[in-house]
Formats: sequence, C-alpha cells, structure tokens
Amino acid sequence: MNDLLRELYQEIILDHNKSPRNRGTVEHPTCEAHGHNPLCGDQVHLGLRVSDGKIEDIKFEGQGCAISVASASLMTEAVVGKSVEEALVLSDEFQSMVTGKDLDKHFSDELEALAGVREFPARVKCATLAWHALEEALQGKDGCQNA
Amino acid sequence: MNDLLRELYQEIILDHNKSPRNRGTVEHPTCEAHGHNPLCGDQVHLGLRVSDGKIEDIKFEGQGCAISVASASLMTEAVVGKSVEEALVLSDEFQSMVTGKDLDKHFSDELEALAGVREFPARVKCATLAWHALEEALQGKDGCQNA
Amino acid sequence: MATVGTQIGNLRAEFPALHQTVNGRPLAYLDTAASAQRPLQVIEAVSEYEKTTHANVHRGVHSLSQRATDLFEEARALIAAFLNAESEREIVFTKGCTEAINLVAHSWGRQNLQEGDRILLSTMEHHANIVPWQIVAAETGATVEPIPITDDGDIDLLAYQDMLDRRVKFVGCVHVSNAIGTINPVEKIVAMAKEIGATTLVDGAQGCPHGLADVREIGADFYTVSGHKMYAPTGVGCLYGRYEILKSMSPYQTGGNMIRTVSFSGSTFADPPDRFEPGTPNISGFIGLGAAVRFLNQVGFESIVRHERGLTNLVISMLADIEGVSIIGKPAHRSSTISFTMNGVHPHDIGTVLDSEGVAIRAGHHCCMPLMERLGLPATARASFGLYSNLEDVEALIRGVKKVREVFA
Amino acid sequence: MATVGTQIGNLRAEFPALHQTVNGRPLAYLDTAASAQRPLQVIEAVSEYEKTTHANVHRGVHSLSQRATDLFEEARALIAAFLNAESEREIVFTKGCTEAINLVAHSWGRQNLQEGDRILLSTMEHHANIVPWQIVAAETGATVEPIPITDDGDIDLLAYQDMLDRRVKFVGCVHVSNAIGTINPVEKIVAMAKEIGATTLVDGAQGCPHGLADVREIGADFYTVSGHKMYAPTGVGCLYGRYEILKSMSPYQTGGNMIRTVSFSGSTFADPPDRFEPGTPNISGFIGLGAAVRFLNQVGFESIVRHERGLTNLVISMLADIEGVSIIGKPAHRSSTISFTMNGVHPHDIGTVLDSEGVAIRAGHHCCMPLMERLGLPATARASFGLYSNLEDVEALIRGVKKVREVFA
Ligand SMILES: Cc1ncc(COP(=O)(O)O)c(C=O)c1O
Ligand SMILES: Cc1ncc(COP(=O)(O)O)c(C=O)c1O
Repeated sequence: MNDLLRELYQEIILDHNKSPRNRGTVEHPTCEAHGHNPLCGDQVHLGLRVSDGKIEDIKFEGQGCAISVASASLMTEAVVGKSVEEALVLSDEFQSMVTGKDLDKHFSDELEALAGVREFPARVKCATLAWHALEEALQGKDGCQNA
Repeated sequence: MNDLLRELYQEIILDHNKSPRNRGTVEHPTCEAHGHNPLCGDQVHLGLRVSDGKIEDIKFEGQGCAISVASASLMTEAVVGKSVEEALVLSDEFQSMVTGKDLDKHFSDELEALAGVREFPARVKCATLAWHALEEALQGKDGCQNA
Repeated sequence: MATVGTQIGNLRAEFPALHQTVNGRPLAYLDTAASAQRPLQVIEAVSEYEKTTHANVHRGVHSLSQRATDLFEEARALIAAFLNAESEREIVFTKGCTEAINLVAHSWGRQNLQEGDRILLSTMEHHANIVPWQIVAAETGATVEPIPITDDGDIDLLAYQDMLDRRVKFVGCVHVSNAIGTINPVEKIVAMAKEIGATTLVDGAQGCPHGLADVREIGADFYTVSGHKMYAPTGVGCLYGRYEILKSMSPYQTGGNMIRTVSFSGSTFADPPDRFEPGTPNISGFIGLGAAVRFLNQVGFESIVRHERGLTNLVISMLADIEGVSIIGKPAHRSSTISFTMNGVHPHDIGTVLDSEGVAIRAGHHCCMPLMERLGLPATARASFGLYSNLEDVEALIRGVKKVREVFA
Repeated sequence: MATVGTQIGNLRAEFPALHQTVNGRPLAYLDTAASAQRPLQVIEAVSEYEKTTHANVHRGVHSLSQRATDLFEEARALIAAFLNAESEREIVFTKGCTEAINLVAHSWGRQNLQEGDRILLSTMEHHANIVPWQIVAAETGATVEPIPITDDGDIDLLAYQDMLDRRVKFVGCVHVSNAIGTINPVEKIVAMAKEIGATTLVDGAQGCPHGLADVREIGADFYTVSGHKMYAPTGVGCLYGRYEILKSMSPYQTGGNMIRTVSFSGSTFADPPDRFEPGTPNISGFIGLGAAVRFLNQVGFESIVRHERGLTNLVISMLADIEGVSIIGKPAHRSSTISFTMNGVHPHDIGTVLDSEGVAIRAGHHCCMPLMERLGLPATARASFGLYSNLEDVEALIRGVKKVREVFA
C-alpha cells in the first residue's frame, strides 16, 4: 500500500467505518438535517438534542463510503457535549484542514486522522458531508440555533 | 483574372446579368413558381403560359447574383417554345452539367456558358435556382403538367 | 489466455493517453464506458483541421468555408453509413446523446403526447432517457412508467408485453446498459412497441462503440449517439430519426442556419436536418467523429468484439474467484462493462484504492438511480473495457481488488 | 500607415491556418466575425489534453477524472474572470451563443412571460436572438417588437425610450452587430430597461473578441458568449447569468449530472450552473476556451483594439475611394467589421471574385434578415478583421475589389 493511501485509510478510519459510534436515532431531537452527495449517493441523516445551547445528544444514520461513515462517526464524538458555537468553530476548522486551507492547526488524534483526505480531492466531499449536515442542523431555517 | 474565374464570368453571363431577357410578368400565366435560396437570399419568381403542352411564354422576376440572374435569363430563352417534356429533360441535363455529373453532353453555347460553375461548388445553387423553379412550376401541385 | 490480449493489442500504441503512469503505476484505464480515449487519428484529424481548414460552414462563398463544409458533411455521411441509415438527411448533429434525447422529448413529445398517454422506459435507463420524459409528461399530462427488469438484469419481456396497450405512445430503451452491461434485445422491444403503434427510441450511447448500431435492423424511429463513447471528441453526438418523422417535427433550438426566412412578423424553417441545427456547429468535433468512424471501420467490429468479449469473460471469472466480490447482474448478453461490489467495502473506497494502483474505474450510481434502487444498491464499482484494453489492465484490476481486500481486511 | 500593421503583427505566426495559399494567392482571411482562426496555444491545449488527461469529468474518483475536472473548472474560472462575473457559478457552459439564448428564452421566458407582455429586440439582432423569442412569444402570448435603428445603423434611443412601458418584460440587444459592426451602447440600453423593471440580455458573441465584455459594467441579467468567435474551438460558448436569476430558473435540457435525485416518481435538480449542464460536456472544447482566454489576456485588449481599429479605419477610407463602393452604416462606434456593396454587382459575385484572389469574405444576409430588410438590401459583402489581420490583408482586399470592378466593368 502506498503512503498516501495509508494516510487516508488509517486504523482509526477503518475502525470507525466498521463500528461507527453514535449510529442510530436521538430521542426527542430538537433539530435534524439531511446530507446528500448526488454524485455518489452518500447519505447522512443527523439528529441532535440541543439544550441550553449545548449539544446533549447527537446520532447519525445513513450509508456511504468509509470516509463519510468514519467522518460522521468521528464528528458526533467530537461535538457531543460541546456548545453550538464551539461545534460551529470546530466545523470550520475541520473543513479548513481537509480542504488544505489550513495546514498548521492541529486537532485531536481522531479528527486529525482525516487529514489524509487532502491528497484525494475527489474524496473531500465525503469527509465534509456530515459536517455540512451539522451546520445545517445548527443554523438552517429548521435548525436550533436558539434552542 | 485567373482562368477559372474567366470560365465562370463569361461574356454571355455578364451580358445576361446586365440585360436579362424575359424579365417581367407573363399575361394570363397558367403556372407559376417561386425559388428561394435561404443561404444567400436569392429569389426568383417564374410565370409561364403553357398551352397544348407547350411553353408559349415564360418570364421571371427576382434578384440575385450574376449567376442566378443570367441562369434564369438563359433558361427562359432555352425553354420558350419547347414542350413541357422537352423542358424537363433539358432541366435534368443542365443540372447534370453544372453539378459535374455529366461532363460529355453538350449544349447550346448559351447554356454551356454556365459550365464554369462546376468549379465553384458554392455557386452551383445559384445556377440551378431558376431551373428548380421551372420544374416546380411544371410538376408541382400548383403546376400545369396537364395544362 | 495469452491470445486474448494480443489480437488487436498493437492498436494500443495509437492511444497516447494510455501510456502514462498514475500514482507511480502504469495506467490501467477501465473507464471507457464513461468516456473512451481517442486514437491519434482522431486527435490529428481535429488539429489538422484547425491548422489548415477552419472556417464557418454552410454560409460562405470562399474556398476555406467550402472545404470546411465538405469535411463536415463527409462526417455526416460517414456516421449515416455507420448507423446504416437510409440517408444523411436522417442524421441530426447534436452535442451529445443527452441533447439528442432532449430534442426528441421536446419536439416529438410535446407535439404528440397528451393527457392519459403512457410513456414506457426500462428500469435500467440512464437519467438522460428518463428526466426529459418526466418533463414532457408533466407538460402534457402523459405518465412515465418503468418497464421492470429481472434479477439477472434483463428487461422482463413478459411484464413488458403486459404493459403494452393502445395508450402506450412511446417506448424508450437503452441499447446497452452503461451501468451493468446488459445488451438489450432492442429489435424485439421495438417490434413489440410497433405492434401497438408506439413511437420508439433506442439510446445507443453504449451500443455504437461495440458495433451494434444498425438502425434499419433495430427498426426504431429514433436512435441516439454519443461521440465520446465511440473514440470521438467530447461535444458531439447525433440523433438518427426516420426522415418522415423528423420532417413532421417542429424545431427544437432556433437561430441561424435552421431558418428559411426571418422577419419580425414571423419566421419559416428549413428541412431536416438543418431544421434542428441552429448556430455554428462543433465543426472540428464532428470532423473528429468522422475520423473515429473511419478508425472503427478500419479496425473492424468483428475483432473489436472478439477482443472485448475475451477480456470481459476473463475478468468475470477472475473476479468471481475473489472472496467477497459480487458481480452485478447476469444478463443474457453482456457488453464489456462489469459492475461489482465487495462485502463491507463501499464502491468509492474500491475506486480510491484502485486508483492508488493506477487502475481507473468508476464508482457510483452511473446516472442510473432507479436501477440502483431496483438492485437495492447505493452504488457499484464499474470496470469497462475498450478495444485498447489488454491483459495488463486485467491483471492490474485483479491485483487492485485484492489490495482492497487487504486494506479493508 | 506602416505602423498600423506591425503593432502585434508577430502574433500572426501563432495562427497556422493563415499561412497558406488559396487559389494560388496568399490567404487573406477576412471572415473572422464568422469564425476566428485559433492560435497554436489553443490547438495544442486541446490536443495535449486529449493525449494526456482525457476522462469524463465530475463523476470519477480516479486521478485522470480529477485532473480533467480541474482543467475544466479552471476554464470556467478563466471565462468568469474574463467576463468580470462575480463568481464561476454565474457561468453556464453551452455549445454556443445560440444555445445560451435558447436556454434563457426557454427557461426564463416560459416561466416569466405571459399574455400581453412585450419583448423588445433591436432590429439588428442576429436570428439567434430573434427566433427563440418568437417561439416563446407564441407559447406565452407575449409579443416581439423591433427596436428601430437609424439610417446610420445605430439603435434609435429616442424611439426605444418611447417604446418602454410597464408591459415590456424583456429587452434583448446585440452588443456588436455581426452584420454592420455597430457597437451598441448596451450599458445605456440595459439601464433604460431596468428602470421599467425589464429583464435584459446582451448577445455578446461579437463583443467578447474585442474586449468589451464586462458584465458588471454592462449590468445585464444575461450575457451570451460564442467561443469560436474569440479564438477558441467550435462547440463551446457560455451563458453568464446573475446568480439570483439563474437560481430562480427551472432546468432547460435534462439528464445526468444536473440532478440531485432521480426516481420514476420524480426527480430533483442541482443548483446552477450544474442545473443547466446535463450530459458529458465538451471538455476539450472548454479547455480550449480557457486557453483562448489566456491567450487574449497575454496579448492584451489594448493593443488588439488599437490594431483592429487602425486597420478598420484604413479599409474604410480606401474602400470609399473606389468608384461604386458603398459602406453600409456609419455607426457612432464600430468594431472591425465592415459591410459594403458595389453598384451593379451582387455581393455573392464580389465574394467569388475575391476568393479567386485568395481573399475570404462573407456575402449574404449574415443571419440578420430583418436588418437587411430595414436597409433595403438583399445582402452585403462583409470583411471582418481580427487581431492577426495585417496590411497585406487590407491590400489584398482593395486589389480584389478593384478586380471585381474590372470583371463587372
Ligand atoms: C451577433 C451574433 N449572435 C449570435 C451568433 C450565434 O453564435 P453561435 O453560432 O456561436 O451559436 C453569432 C454568430 O453567428 C453572432 O454573430
Ligand atoms: C446509456 C447512456 N445514455 C446516455 C448517456 C449520455 O451521453 P452524453 O453524456 O454523451 O450526453 C450516456 C453516457 O453518460 C450513457 O451511457
């Protein structure tokens, strides 16, 4: 396996793909969003319970490639317990990382595992799908910014 | 002037262009037809008086380049007095000549003057416009085959 | 096995794009169904035209324009003969297969369909032969209905027979499925539709590159062609239409060249094919299409098909030997396109791992979402072979698939 | 006079098609308004792409497809910057200017026009900006009305002002007349239309090659581009549309790539520009368009325009000196296109005689029949100059016109 590929499919990614965390549905969600990549058919459905501006619970369902599933799984782990504002900042920073806009900023080992996607422009959208859905859930017109 | 051009714009052609014969309208026409080349805007309107299967009178109006005007003028001279059948045969033969399908057949000096058009594929339609109109007048649904 | 790859293998030298490394490995281009590479003959016909002959066609008295027009119309004659059409007048040049179908849906469809009419399309159609009919159905009140397919990936002819009644006004069917490789019995499908008086269109995008496109044998009213799938440049295609039916249709796009007269009080239109070709055409592209037809005629479809079939059979048997690989569909007749999936690995990940090995395949729904839904799959991995494919390509694919297994062990 | 032709004369070497003899004479290509010749830079960008990078765009995970997509989208960015658009999303790739106008007439027109609405088009429009509006008018009950022009060949702004009322929903105007060379004051025409809330389209086919295409300065909702008139290959063009207006429009042609989801129960569509780009695009052609923009940027419009203007003024003064020659129109601003007639000689015959001298001009109605009718002419002879034209071309033209006089003495 060449190096770039090893960077992309790190153990953490493969693990989260095989055993995604927070897969399922949230009870009494306060906001939801659906992400869809029409080019490849990847889908992600997010449910959140936000209370007092804090993400109390978040779960996802959907299907997709290893990158999109692992990214959704890692995202839910990264934002649960965080405030809406913190989650949005993190989303921004994450997207800067995978699109290669910000090469310096460092993340937790888990999120950093997705940095390898930079070298695979065709796969960046897979990595950002769940994060876009997160933003929509938190900010969209059906979102819960003020929940 | 190069040779091909001299072949195209022979004295006869230039003369018929300047002073077209049979220009005008036929009294009591028995059939008419209109020819039009949408690419260049050339127009020819033919009026004929056919009686006992013979072209008694034929006149044309319209505008166009030297080739189309001369061809219309020469055509009227060539077919007046002829039977409908003779005129249609002549039309066939003329078209074979200018499209280069028949290089052997010879015509009256006048009609032969248009042979030069063979070397100018873009101009063949100019030379055949009046002849197409003639065929339409004699055969078309508004024609006078049985007049 | 050694003979399979060598039959027409020397042609490979004619395709410059194949001779490169990708991610450090020799390119194995197995995405020919998406777009074929072009032979030098085509590339050079285009650049030669640009360097020596270019001018606008049809409207010029000058020599360059006349030469350009001659080359352009020669391309039309070549493709007419390639399709075994009765005359060049039956060939309308379009920018691709998608546009050809849109033309028919718009011009023929809006003129001929009405409330209650039924449009039948196979479940395995490409979006290009579905969405335009949905649009025209919404405008006219007609309905669009899928013709079922079997689990093997063939059109269910019995079910199709049952659907046919006098309200069926149009039947559209893909000649060869771009997603799973099925070669459909389009002569039969067309004949059945004709019995009830329906108009028919065969989407020939994937039929042309494999020598299947004989419009008189097929008998459809319309047959649509995509240039870039048959080794010609992008941006060209054509619509074959029976002359009588083309003649009955009103214009689609309008503008210069397709008119007889224009005035602010009204305009009149030229006969087909001009009627459907407004504006400056893709002159160099169509000259490239003509060159592609010449190239295919020189090579000959007999050896192309024999070669592609050999490679395809080989790949299917080798893939079937790999644990966890499923080949999608088992159609009665298959072209050189193979869709497959792997247990526990998404097709996108297959595509990425293969790419890292220099193997270019496609992963996704292949613009056939209804088919994917019918198959219960979000996506497949698809390897497709062309006349230039060889044994090294096959070996690289198999090696790559084993690598996928390793990565996702 | 000597300086006129030499300013950017060394560029001529870049255009291979110019270096040939026609009928034994060096070619003087004065038909650039019909279609420009391409510089090597463009021809080679296309063949290089074909030889090294070709793959279908947008839909592939493999490297070749990614590289092709990058080049393709880079072309979009280049043309967006060329037009001074706010974003690449405002650029819809089409097969030409004609298709761009058809798209607007079909999608915007059918959605927004109704019985009694007025569509105003200048009398000097190309058929491409007339016939599509006649079609949509017939479908919606709107009317199409010509904006008068003056005897000099300018748009009659006073008459235009008088026509404007609240029922005017659309105003279309050619930026530069392909027939007589008028440069129209499109900023003013658009501003006047905006005052009454009309939507506006400027046909920029002949504006782009002369550096006039600044969509923000012009302010129109739509601006249409023809690639082959600006030194790019045939088969490409684009529609600029303000993003908000594009976003409000329903699809035109439909098929793959422009969708979000497709099922037999219904389909949903992508955002612009994808929404309007179904099927495989003319990838190599758009890469050629990008290369043409690069080339034009390198040369710079300041020197192009100075050069063309010098030649044009020279030709006008030299033609005017020849007995029996009339130059058509005397517009306030003129590009490098000159229409003329000769007493007693039909333009077609002028074209043929000039061609025998190696001089390529156009003769006919230039797809502007209503303008010809207004001018009371069946046709004109048209010489048009490009950035590569030179003094030899001018001399050949003048010599040729004198030869016409001789032949038709
Ligand atoms: C002013 C004008 N508009 C529209 C067109 C049509 O452009 P195209 O042939 O590229 O579609 C042309 C070119 O013929 C033109 O000169
Ligand atoms: C079966 C089929 N139909 C239609 C199309 C559309 O062809 P194009 O992209 O050339 O318009 C394709 C190619 O994508 C295809 O494979």
